[in-house]
Amino acid sequence: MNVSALTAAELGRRLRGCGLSLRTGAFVALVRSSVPSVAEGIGALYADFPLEENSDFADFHIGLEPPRDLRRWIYPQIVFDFDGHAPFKPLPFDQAFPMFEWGLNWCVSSHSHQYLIIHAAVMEKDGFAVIMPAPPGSGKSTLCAALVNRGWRLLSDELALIRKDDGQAVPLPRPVSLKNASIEVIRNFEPTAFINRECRDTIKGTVAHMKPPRDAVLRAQETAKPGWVIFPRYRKDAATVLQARPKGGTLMAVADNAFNYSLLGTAGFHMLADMIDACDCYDFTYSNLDQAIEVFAALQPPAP
Amino acid sequence: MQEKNRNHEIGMAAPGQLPGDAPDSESRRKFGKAGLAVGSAVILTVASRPVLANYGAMCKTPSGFISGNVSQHGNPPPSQGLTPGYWKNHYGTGDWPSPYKCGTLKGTRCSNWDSWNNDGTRVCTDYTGGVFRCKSYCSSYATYTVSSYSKKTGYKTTTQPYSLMQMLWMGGSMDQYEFGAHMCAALLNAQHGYTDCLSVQAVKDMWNECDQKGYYEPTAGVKWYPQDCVAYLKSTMS
Amino acid sequence: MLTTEWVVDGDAALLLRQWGDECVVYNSVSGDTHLLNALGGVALTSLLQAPATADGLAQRVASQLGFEADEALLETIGTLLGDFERIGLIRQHPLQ
Amino acid sequence: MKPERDLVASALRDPAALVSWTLAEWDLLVRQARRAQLLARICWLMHERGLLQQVPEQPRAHLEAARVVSDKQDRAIRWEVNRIRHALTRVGIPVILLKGAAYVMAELPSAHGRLFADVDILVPKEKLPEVEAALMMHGWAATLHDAYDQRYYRTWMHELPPMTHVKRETTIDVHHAILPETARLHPDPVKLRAAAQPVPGAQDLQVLAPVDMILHSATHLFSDGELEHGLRDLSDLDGLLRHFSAEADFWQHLASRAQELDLARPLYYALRYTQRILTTPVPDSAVAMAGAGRPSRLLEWLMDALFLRALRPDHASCADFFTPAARGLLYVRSHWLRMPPLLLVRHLLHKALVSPKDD
Repeated sequence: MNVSALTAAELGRRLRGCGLSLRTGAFVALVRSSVPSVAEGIGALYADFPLEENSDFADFHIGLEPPRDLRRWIYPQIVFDFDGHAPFKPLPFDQAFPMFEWGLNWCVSSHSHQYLIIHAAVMEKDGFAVIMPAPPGSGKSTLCAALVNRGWRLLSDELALIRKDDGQAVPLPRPVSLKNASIEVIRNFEPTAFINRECRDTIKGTVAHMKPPRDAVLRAQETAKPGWVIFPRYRKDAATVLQARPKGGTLMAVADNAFNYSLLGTAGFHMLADMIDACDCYDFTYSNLDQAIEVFAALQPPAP
Repeated sequence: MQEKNRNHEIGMAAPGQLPGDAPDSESRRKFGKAGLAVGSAVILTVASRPVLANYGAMCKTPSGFISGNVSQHGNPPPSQGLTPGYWKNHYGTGDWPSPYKCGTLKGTRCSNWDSWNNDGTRVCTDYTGGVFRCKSYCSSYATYTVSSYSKKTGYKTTTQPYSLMQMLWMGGSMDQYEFGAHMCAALLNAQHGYTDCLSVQAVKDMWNECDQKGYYEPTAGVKWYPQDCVAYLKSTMS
Repeated sequence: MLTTEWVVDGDAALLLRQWGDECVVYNSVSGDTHLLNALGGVALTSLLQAPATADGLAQRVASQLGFEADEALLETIGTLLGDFERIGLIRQHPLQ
Repeated sequence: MKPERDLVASALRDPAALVSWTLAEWDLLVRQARRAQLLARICWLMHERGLLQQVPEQPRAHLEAARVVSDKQDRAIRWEVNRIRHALTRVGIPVILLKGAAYVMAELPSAHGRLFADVDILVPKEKLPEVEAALMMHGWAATLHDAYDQRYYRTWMHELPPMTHVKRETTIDVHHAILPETARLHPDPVKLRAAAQPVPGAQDLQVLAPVDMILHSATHLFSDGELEHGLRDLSDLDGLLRHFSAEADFWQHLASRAQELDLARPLYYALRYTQRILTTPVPDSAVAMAGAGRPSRLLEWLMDALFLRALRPDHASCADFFTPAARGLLYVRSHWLRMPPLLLVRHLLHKALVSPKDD
């Protein structure tokens, strides 16, 4: 059964009651919240996601509720609850949905060391995955949102999960996070994409989330072989340039963008080095999304 | 030696690309002597991230965690200062933290302490704005003499106070163990807020005690002579 | 006078990967990963094969790369050995 | 009281039984064990028995992930100890490791799957200035900038204010005794140091003698006020007792050493609660020998009520109506044991009024 099978009233009742068992990729999150914007966001953006009926096990037990103190009458806030403890400071109440997204990313990235986890967007075509690690502001999410509307399958817009035993990229399809100007860019680029209500004045500015393509959600158990590592950089009016980059330096840059490379020790080094070895590595500068799509469409799988 | 090497594993992209093998002409070209002298052999380091300190300790904001600086996992960066080499080569407007002034160059290039006018912040507290006490052990950092000759007055020597920037550039026997250079860098680091563990006052105390007694006492009965102070200050610099 | 020989630290289990001129080394004891330049890669591989004095290493490196072991190379090797020691890849070991 | 819901203690008592647990039980166990910092230890116990592959896939992923963290911490502790030895070479005294770092370097079972916050060392009091200066020289710096806190530590505590390494961000606690000078009990640190034993293969590195290690662990656990990881510490004690009790005359030696060091009471508690909670095999004769430390009936009843609650995982599913009060009372008790009443009042007032916590 999918989230879309529930009426808004039933969804709200589950979230307020014993919780909603939401499956995203390899993980099950049990979510509880009485906050309407959380129910609204999940209803709209997670419509195609399967619910784990009759499952007794959840990977993450999550709650989003206002703190129980006097401040709630003056300045309402929201707390992300991870199984009875609050890992973060509260945020303003109307940022509850973004906080759910960020909090769930935190749950995965700090507890799932069965994977090498890289802060990167991952998309797949013909069985090969492109991994786009990049610092904030590089236009990674914008490019990811555009590509997944043009034939690439979304694996994740934030977390590349590389499986230990075979180096495969494991999908974690979730709503794609868009910031500031890129919200409008994607609305114009693909008017049929569903983007939820904007949330202003967050730490990252204005944020909104794009509903992941249905195909990406349905194929969430299909892994892909890393084929390319591409560092995107958006620059106003820049020409579209795809330039090969040396592998050693790429390894260092990816390591720096990984959450748990250091934790994994020698295993992490082998995984990362094997992945880099098997991938073609590039720097990609762009300003025009259509041209970017063309360049990505022309990517050839790496020589074996 | 075989024994020792057992731990080490060598992987390579393809046979023949190992730099230990005879190089092809292309890599020999890249290896031109000029290339050798440039920079450190260690181009870049990705340091092991702390796991002992507060593992699972909570970061302040979820967005800062997930999309901010992943390298720091939301923790404040460790306090690390900059080296004397940095400070002596950064003398643009706003490079030095106020109220310290680096002063001006005599010409266009700097090669030693004498390339600088002494119009920046003075070393010795005997002069307006001066920072450190230079009465005893550190008196050589206070002043230098300039001789001039003119037909009218003959040879004449005047005493000039050193500036912090001049001290940074001293080197050699003028600045044994580079004590002066490191104290100056530590002072600028502290003033800039780069070193949590070392305040401006603590830097001044260290110098002033060295001036008075020839050593600094970090804890009761322990003596740090100038070379020890330098070793300590180096540990606060990246 | 050079009286010490440099050896790869026996405790430091090093993992190396090389792509062309680039060499990435992982020190599993400190947990740090380093990117070395071409000379660094040649020098470390050479030290892994056998310990050497600074002089000896300069000779070996020079002959591998096909140029003279002159003053400038010796100086570069000296700095390089200092850097390697600082990050815990190698240590000094007094020569008998 | 609610029925027993401390699944972690059940798991530690009988790891083999876990293979037949339901997914719902695993769900709760993983959550409790994560809170108690015992997830990696459970992973280790299953691995040791060759049963890990029989754990259902979903909980197994969490066990193995926790193991990754504890393995990394194990390597990090070894590297940290290496750096500490390096820093203290010139001081010329052996470094005595305490608690977690000692378990790791002495290769004791209590190190398996253990999580750490810092490294603790014990040095002679008269060497403190030298040790502190040497650590400063190698990048450690005091983290408490508040003058009151600094003075409080240096005047009343049995350790230097904690120092953190500026580059590695690791913390070291340098102790000169195992209890504060003002505490009710007075174990003599000279006796502890005299009996310390070298770590195999490292002359300048020592750990406390087996019985002293147990007494220190017990003293720490049963005079501490913050017991969020109390069950983890109790499990350490369980591991130490099981490991060392194979030695001849162990229990006799343990009881008499406890008397000698003025630590009979903590030993009594250690034996009582490891037995009650983790079914540690303590012979009746050993309990009898440690009887000198037994409190009055009334006090024992009260301590049972407090410790049997506070030594559960700090998770909602393990708490009853009295749990918060039990934790609160133990916190007050820990300060009561640590300093005379007037000083305690002064300290608590200062903490309450002058330096409220920054969070």
